[in-house]
Amino acid sequence: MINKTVNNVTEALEGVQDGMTFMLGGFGLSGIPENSIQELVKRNVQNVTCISNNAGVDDFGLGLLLKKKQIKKMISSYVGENAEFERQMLSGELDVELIPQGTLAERCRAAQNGIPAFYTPAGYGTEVAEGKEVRDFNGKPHIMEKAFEADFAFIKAWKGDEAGNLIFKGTARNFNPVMCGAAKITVVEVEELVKPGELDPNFVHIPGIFVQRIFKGEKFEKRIEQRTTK
Amino acid sequence: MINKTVNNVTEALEGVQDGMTFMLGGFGLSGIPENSIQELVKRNVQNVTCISNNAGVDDFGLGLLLKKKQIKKMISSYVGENAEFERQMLSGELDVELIPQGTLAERCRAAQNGIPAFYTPAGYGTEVAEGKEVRDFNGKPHIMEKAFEADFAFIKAWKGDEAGNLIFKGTARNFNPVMCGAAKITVVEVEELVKPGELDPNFVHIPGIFVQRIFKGEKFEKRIEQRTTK
Amino acid sequence: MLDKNGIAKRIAQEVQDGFYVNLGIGIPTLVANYVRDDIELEFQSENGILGMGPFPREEEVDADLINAGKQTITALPGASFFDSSMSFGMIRGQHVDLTILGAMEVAQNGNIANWKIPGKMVKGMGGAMDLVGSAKNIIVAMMHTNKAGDSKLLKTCSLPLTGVECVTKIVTNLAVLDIVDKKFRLLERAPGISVEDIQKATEGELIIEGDIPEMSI
Amino acid sequence: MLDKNGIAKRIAQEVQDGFYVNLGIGIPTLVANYVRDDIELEFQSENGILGMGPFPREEEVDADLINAGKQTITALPGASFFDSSMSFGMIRGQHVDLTILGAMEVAQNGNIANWKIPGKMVKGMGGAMDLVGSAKNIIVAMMHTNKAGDSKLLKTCSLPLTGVECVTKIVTNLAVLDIVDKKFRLLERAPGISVEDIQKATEGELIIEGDIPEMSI
Repeated sequence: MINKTVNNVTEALEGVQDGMTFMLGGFGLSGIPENSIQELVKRNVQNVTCISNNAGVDDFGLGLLLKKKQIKKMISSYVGENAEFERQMLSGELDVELIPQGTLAERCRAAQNGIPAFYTPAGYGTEVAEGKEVRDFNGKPHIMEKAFEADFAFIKAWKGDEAGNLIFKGTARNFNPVMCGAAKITVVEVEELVKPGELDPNFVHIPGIFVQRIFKGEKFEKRIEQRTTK
Repeated sequence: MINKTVNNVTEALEGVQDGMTFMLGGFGLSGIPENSIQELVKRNVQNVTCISNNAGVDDFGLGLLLKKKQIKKMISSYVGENAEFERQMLSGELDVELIPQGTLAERCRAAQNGIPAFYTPAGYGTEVAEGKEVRDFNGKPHIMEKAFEADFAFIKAWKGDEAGNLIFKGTARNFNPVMCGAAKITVVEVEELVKPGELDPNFVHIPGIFVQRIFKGEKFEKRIEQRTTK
Repeated sequence: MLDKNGIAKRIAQEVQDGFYVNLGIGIPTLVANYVRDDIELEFQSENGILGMGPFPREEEVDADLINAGKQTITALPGASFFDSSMSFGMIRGQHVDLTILGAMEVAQNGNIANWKIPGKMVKGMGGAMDLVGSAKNIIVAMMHTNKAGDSKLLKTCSLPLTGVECVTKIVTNLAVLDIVDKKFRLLERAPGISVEDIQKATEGELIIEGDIPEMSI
Repeated sequence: MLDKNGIAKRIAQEVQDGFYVNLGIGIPTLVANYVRDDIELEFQSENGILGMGPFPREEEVDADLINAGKQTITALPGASFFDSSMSFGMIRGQHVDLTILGAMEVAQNGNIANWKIPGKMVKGMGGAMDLVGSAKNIIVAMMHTNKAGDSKLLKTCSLPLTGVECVTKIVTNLAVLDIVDKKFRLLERAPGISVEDIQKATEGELIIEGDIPEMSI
């Protein structure tokens, strides 16, 4: 067994530098790497590019980095929940690349799996296809999309073991599994860190080979964006 | 909940015809759809193309179809365990397309996920690349591979529920999950068929949306090819 | 004239037995409330759940269980969770039978625009481009005209496109239409709405063949 | 001269702390027996397990738990099972640190042939083309010559290729070699084997720089 544990978020983020490209798991505020984000704020890394489906809200998630203007470029599919984001984008302070959600997921998965490029129908005939190769398959036009390249992936899992094996919970899974191993270094924060052998090998969502560093997150706020009840 | 259960293997294979293309899960004899294979033998469907990592052994698995000369073409990565196979291939009775195992898996997964084509380095500079597009990504040559097309996928899972949700066991998982939903009709045989709600939704390997028909297999021999002990 | 719930009610009639359905944010979400309960169906939410159930009771609320609109939800028996890659595999691979989504504009050739107003509103396309790029069966739920009274059923879209020649059917507060030969074909009128009302509110070419029945909802 | 176990023993020295290792069928499988037990490593078997353990006791045998050679195995604590797509994702995505496999021929430019003898033997490439197409670190374990006494280290491969310019290191019954400037470079001699013996058994160009030490195993 190869031990992937680090003691805390500070150790986990060693090597993080200005100008790097990060992947961050989560959908909305669900399943975001809260502890790593806070450490990024604390370290005040500058000019970073973030690949993340959403951009948090004004005072939580990636919104915290936006507020401090640490982000140079966002690569996302939907950023509607964040007013500061929209302001920075419309004013030109922030470079934004909006791409279809499925393409975002698949470009992560391609990076994880050593697939340099693939074809998808999503975005054909739209702005998204501009400058991209278009090719017909089965009589239908598709566009070529490439694997992402990133320096760090910041992941939130529910449980993990010391070997880096991960289990996610409910819809907090989302982009987290496909970003593991899609960057040079994958950093995972978990709610519960267990010994090897405590997770059923048949129900591991992401094997430890895709993970470089794992730690137990100090605190998870798990903020809910739209508390909706019957 | 959409109920996918059929009563037995006969119902499950309704619509199977001569000349069709089948996908069959399994690696070696582990995780093969034993009941569906026996039904294919019984129905004596002819001139079929089989996409399956291996070709069984002389008297079990796909070897049973080979012996009866029901197979026109095999698409596999490794067929070394089957003498009758090698005989039919070398004599030209059987058309064989050998492709790298990872490419085989990814071409299934591409079909499942609506990706018509992708690039892989596997097979570059070899027979496998003949007639295929070669393109450099990150300074390294890759070849373009396309999604498979198939009429039926025959799958073996460990447990399944009436909604078609599946759980596989150990290394009997192999090609089974990536073939689900990769053919027009996916037929699954399970060792244990349970009511919806009995499988933890967090640990379902394949959601029922990828499955059209599910049934409890009558008998599973689970033959071992290389019984190796300490 | 229909209100939002009326539109949802009419669309619910399009849901068939055995359908996997993806509901967009807004009016589409309401469709779930009106589907006949004698048919089998499952709702997919593209953030990673199949078999989505109703909103939770207060004590059931779980931050790790939300839908694509970021609302807290529940999971029904037979549900499953999965990652974003598999979720869009279901969509791209045409395993989802019906997609219902909103739009700012629909053109008579089936083009749709619903993600961006240049210089004004840029929220992003989310999963919409994947959905309209692959789905075989796309129903648009929207008001027939915008707040300024301008038609949203156009000859050509003026806003940046989400997808091309993809919309199958449109259900608005005034009418049900489908797309034939790159024109809107009027199928049903909303209660109390005349063919002329619909003609007036439709900028794109409108095919009107024979008697147009009033919808029954 | 080394026997198969000797070759495996020597290769075991190449395994570093923290390595994920894929072992091919034959001699490579034996490597697992000789790795120092003070280093952390995990074996991947491409049919779908990470953290592969030793062969089972008779009562532990499970038909649903085999390795790529179809042998029954066990899983160590911290193991995981996965499907073939993810398994080759690990390989193609260069997450596996070291690949050890057998060969029929290796050429001095790093080409390898190990899957087919036209008209005679066609078992298929299995996962070998994926492995050699992506792995950063490929060690070939084989006899220096074939049964007829012909060299397997060639100027160019005569058999259909498995991969091009990919082999990093070769460990045979006679020597350890790596590949530099499209030539074989002799690194170590097997016990009792002279440089001349190796030269004679090597058809490809051989770089011999300075004193060639005898390997210590």
